[in-house]
Amino acid sequence: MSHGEMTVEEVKKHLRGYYVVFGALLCLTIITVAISYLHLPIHLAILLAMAVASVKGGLVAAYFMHLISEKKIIYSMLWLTLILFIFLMLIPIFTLHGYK
Amino acid sequence: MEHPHYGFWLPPNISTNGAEIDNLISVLHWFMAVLFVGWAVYLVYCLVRFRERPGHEADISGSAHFSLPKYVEIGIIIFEAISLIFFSFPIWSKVKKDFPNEAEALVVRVTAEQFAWTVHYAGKDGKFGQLKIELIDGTNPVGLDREDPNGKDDILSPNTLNIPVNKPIIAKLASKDVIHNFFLPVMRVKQDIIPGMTVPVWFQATQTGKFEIGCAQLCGVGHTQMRGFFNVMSQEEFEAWYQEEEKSLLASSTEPISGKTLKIAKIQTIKESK
Amino acid sequence: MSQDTHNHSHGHDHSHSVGHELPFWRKYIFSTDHKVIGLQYGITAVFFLLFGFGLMLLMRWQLAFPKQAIPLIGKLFTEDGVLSPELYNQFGAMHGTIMVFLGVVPLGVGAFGNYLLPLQVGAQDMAFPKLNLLSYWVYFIGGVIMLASFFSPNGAAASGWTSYPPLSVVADNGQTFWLIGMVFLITSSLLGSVNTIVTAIQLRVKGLSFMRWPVLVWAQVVTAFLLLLAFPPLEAAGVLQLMDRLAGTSFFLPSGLVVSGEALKVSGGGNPILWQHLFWFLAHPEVYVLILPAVGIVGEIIAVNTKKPLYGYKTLIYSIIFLGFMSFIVWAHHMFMTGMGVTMSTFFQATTMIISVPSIIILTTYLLTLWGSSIRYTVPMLFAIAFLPMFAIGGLTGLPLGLTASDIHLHDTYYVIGHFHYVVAPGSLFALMAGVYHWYPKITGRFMSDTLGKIHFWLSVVAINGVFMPMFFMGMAGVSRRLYDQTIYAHGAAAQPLNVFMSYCAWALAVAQLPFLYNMATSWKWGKKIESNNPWGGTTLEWATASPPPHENFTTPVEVFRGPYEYSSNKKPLPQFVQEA
Amino acid sequence: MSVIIPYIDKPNPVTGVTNAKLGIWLFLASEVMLFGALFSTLIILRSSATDWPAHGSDVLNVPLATLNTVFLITSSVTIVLSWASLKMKNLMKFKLHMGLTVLLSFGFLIIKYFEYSSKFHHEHYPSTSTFYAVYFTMTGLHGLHVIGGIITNLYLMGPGSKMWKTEPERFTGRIECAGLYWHFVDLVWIFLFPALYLL
Repeated sequence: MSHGEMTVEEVKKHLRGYYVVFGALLCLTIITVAISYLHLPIHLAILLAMAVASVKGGLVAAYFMHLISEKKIIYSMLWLTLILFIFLMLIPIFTLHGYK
Repeated sequence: MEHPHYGFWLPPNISTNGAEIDNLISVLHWFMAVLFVGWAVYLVYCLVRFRERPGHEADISGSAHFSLPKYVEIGIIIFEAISLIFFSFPIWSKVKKDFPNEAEALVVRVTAEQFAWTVHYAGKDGKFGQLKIELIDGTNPVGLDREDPNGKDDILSPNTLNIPVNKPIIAKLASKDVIHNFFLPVMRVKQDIIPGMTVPVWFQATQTGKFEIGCAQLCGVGHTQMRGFFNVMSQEEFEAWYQEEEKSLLASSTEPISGKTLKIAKIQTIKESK
Repeated sequence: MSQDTHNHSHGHDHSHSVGHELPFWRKYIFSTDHKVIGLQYGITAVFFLLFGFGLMLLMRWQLAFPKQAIPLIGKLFTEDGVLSPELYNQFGAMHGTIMVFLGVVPLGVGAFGNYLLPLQVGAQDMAFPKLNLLSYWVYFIGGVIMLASFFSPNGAAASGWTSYPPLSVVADNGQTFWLIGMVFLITSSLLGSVNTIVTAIQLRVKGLSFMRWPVLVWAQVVTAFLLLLAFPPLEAAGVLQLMDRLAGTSFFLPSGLVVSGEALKVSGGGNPILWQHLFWFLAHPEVYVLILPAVGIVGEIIAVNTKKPLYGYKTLIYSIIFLGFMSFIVWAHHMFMTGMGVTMSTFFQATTMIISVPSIIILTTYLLTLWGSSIRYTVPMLFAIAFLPMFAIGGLTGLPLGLTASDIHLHDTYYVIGHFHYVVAPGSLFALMAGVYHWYPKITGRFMSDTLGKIHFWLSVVAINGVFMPMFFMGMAGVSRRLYDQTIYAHGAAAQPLNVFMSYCAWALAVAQLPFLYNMATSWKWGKKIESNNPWGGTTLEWATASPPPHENFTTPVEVFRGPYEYSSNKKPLPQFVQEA
Repeated sequence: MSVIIPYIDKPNPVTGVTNAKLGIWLFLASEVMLFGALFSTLIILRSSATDWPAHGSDVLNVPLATLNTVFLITSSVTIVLSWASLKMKNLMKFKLHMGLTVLLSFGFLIIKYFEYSSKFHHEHYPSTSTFYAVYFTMTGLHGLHVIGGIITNLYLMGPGSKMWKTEPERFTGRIECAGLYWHFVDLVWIFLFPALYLL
C-alpha cells in the first residue's frame, strides 16, 4: 500500500499513530536527558545515548517519513546509502586506529 | 660511489631494503608489458582483419564464446594476489614494522619546516634533549633545551643527514608547520611527515657516497628548494665528523649556554654531482 | 525513413514557433531545455579545459627551461617574464582544479549527460528542468569564483588541487576563493545528479527496462550516484577548512605548529589526516566520475561502428556498477605514505586490487566486441579505439601505485602524474572528443569535417603520448611532482631532457587542437548536411527523433521493444524504437 | 506545444513514486553523507582531544536544548499533520498546522540565538577549542538547514499554496517532500543533541 494513494479513512487511522509516536519521542527525550545526569561511565553513556537516539530516529523515519511502507526503489537507494555511510564511518576507525 | 649515476630509470639503490622494492617494481612492469603487448597485438589484428571492406560483413550472432579472456582474467587475479601476499605485504611489513633494535641502531630525529631540514643527533649519552616550542628561533630551529642534561651534547645538523654505512638508522620524523615528505631516492625511503605526529622510518646503507634528501610533498612556495644532503660515510669518517661536532660544541659551551647562543654544526658545503 | 523526415519537418516548424514565444535570454541563456543547458555546459567546459590546458602550457615552459623568461607573453605575468614559484604553484593547483571540476566532469556529466540522457530514455526533458537550469548557473558561478581568485591580492589557491592542510589553512586568500568555489561546484553537482537519477529512472519510456538502458545511461546513473554520495563529505570538509581559515578553528591544525618561526595562535587539537580522508573519500570516486561517462561514450560508439551487438552487455553493466561501488572503499590508497599501519594498508591494497578486476572486464568486453565485426573507421571510432590502449596504460600503471611496497618509491612522483593523466587525458578526453564528433550531427544536423578530424586525431594521439609516456620514466628516476625546478636535484637534472621533450609535445598537442576547434566552430554552419536523422545507423533512442531534436525531443510517442544493441538476421541494425524486424 | 514531464503529480506505475519523492530522497541521501562526515569529524576530534569537556552539560545549556528538542519533535508532528490535512482536503487545517510548524521552528532559532549569544558573552568562540569548533559548526550548519526549511515552509504556506486549486495532488506531494526534509532536520538534531549536549 502506498500512502501516496491513501484514502481519507486510512489517513485518519494514521493520525492516531502519529500522536502515539509523538508521545514516545517525548518520553525518550526525557529518558535520554535523565540518563545523562546519572554520569555513567563514558562508554556506557555513549552506548545508551546513541541507542536512545537511534530508536528516536528510527521512529521518525519509520512513521513520520513513512519508511515503514515505502516503495522498493526508495528502499534500495537507502540501503546503498546506508552501506556507503558505514564506509564513511570507517574514517574515524582508520584515523584513530590505523596509524599504529 | 662519489657520483651516483642517475638517468631515465630507477636511481641507484644503496639500501638493504631497496632491492626487494626494485624487484617488485620490475616484476610488475614485466607483467604489465606482457599484458599490454598481448592486448595491443590482439587489437591491431582486429583493426586490420575486421576493417569494413567490400565483401566483409560483421558476424552478428553475438554468441561467439571466448574462453581465453576468462583465463586471462583469472591469471591477472592470481598475479595480483601473489604480488600482494608474497611481495607487497612482506616488504611493507619489514619496512614499516620490523624496526631494528634501537640499541643497535643510530637514532636521529629529523625535523622538517618550510623549507629546511634539521637533523638532531642525541650525542654521546644517546639521549635526546627536551624540545620546547618557546625556545625555537633562528639558531635553534627545533627548540632544543640546552639546560636539559640530556640536551647538552646533542648535535643539530642543518639540512644534512650524515650516517655511517652498514648500520641501521632509525629516523624519527616530525614537522613544525605543514606536511612534508622525507624522500631518500637512493634508499627507497619515502615518508610523509604529518605535523602533530612523529613517524619513524628505518634504513641501512650498503655503500658510502654523497646523495640528496628531497621533499616529496608540496609544502609551499619554496618546496623545490627544500633539498637536503645525505652523506653515507664509513664508520671511521662518521665518528671523526661526530667528534669534531662535539668538540666545537664543547668549545662554545664555555660561553653561557642558552638556546640563543646555541652552536650549530657548520653547514656542509658539497659540490653536488650535478 | 518517411517517419524520420516527418519528424524532421515537424521539429523545424516547432522550433520556429518556440523562437517566437520565448525571448532570446529565455531560450539561450536561462533556458530550461536540457539540450540548451547541455550545450551551455559543453561550451563552458571547453572554455575551462582550454584555460586549464593553457596554464599547463605556461608551466611547461618553466619545467623545460627553468628560470628563463617566457617568450612573448611572459611579461604579462611577472616583471622579468620568468614564471615565479608563487605563480607556478598557483597554476599547478588551478590546473588540477579546473581540469577536474570545471572541465572534464562538466563536459562528461553536465554536457553529455544533459544532452543525451533524456533523449536516450525517451524523455522530453530532465525531470526537474528548473533545477537543471539552477545547477548550470551554480556551476557557472563556481567557475567565476575560481577565475576571480587569480585577481585576489596574492593570487589563486596554491596548495595543489588536493589542498592539504595545514599548508592550505595558512595559505593566502586564494584558498578561500577556492573553498567557496568548490562549495558552489559541489552543490551544482549534487543538484545535477539528483536530476540525472530521477530522469533516468522515472522518465523511461514504455518498454525501457533497466537492462535495456544504453551503456551511456548506465554510466551516467552510476556516475550520478558517485557524485551524490561521495561529494557531500568533501563539502563538509570544505566547510570545516573554511572555518579553519575564517573563524580560526583548528579542525585540521594539530597543537604546537610553528610557522615561519612563529607559534601559530590557534587552539590546536585538530588532525591534518582527517582532511585527507574526507578529501579522498570524494576524490577517489571522482576518478570514476571522470572515466565512467567516457566508458559509456566509447561503448556507444563502438556498438554503432562495429555493426554488431556489444559483447557481454550484462557483464559490462554489472562491472560498471561494481566499479562504482568499490570506488568508495579504496580511498586511502592515496595516503599510503602518511604513516598508516599494516592492517589499514593491507585492507586498502586488497580493495585496490579488487577494483582492478571490473576495469579489466570493461576493457575486455570492448576488445571482444571488435572480434568478428566490420569496423567503420569514422573519426569518433578512431578516438574510441585509441581510448582502449590509453585507458589500458592508465589502468595498468595503477598497479605499482596500488601496492604499498612499490608505491614507496613511486608515490608523489611523475609516475603518478603519468598514471592518472593516461586515464583522464588520452582516456576520458579522447572519449569525450569522440563523443563530440559522434553526436555533432545529432546536435546540429551537420557533420564535422572528416579530414580535419583525422588530422586532429593523428596529431593528438602522437603528441599526447609524447607528453605522458616520459612521465613514467621521470617517475622511475624519482623526480617528485610539483617541483618548480627539478634540476636542483641531481636525479632531476639527469632526467631533465625528458622534460624538454614533454614540453615540446605539449605545445604540439595544443597546436593539434586548433583543427578541432576550427572544425567545431565552422561545421555548425558550413558542415556537410546529414541526409537522414540517423546518419551512423544508431540503435538507441536518441536516433529516433529529428537531428537536431525539436524542443520537446519526440513529437510522436516512442516505445522501446528490445535491448540497446541488437541486429536483425539480415545484419541490419535493429533500433530499440522500431517495432518490426 | 510544450514539454510534458510525466509523474509530477501521480506516481510512476513502475516505480510507484513521483519524481519529486524520488528526488527528495536522493537529496536526503546526500545529506546523510554530509552530516555523516561531520559526525566522523566529531568522533575523531573528541577521541583524540585533550581538553574536551567531560560532560556537555558542564558547558552547554541542557534545559534549553531539551526544550529545543521538544520544539523540533513537535514541529515534526505538526508538519505531518499538515500533510494529512491536505489528504483530507482541508486547506485551512493544512495552513494551521504548517503555521504551527513555522512558529516552532522560529522558536528553535530564537533559543539557539540565546544559546549562541550566551557563549559569545562568555568569550567562547569557535576558535576557543575543538569542542566549540565542532559545536558551532555542526549546530550552525543544522541551523542553516532549519532556516532553509522555514523559507520553504513559509512559501508553501503562502504563495505556494495557490497550487492547491490547480493541481491538488502535486501540491500534496510537495508538502510531503517538505515534510520529509523537515523530518530529516529533526532526525539530525535527535543525534546532535546527545552527541554535543549530553555526552
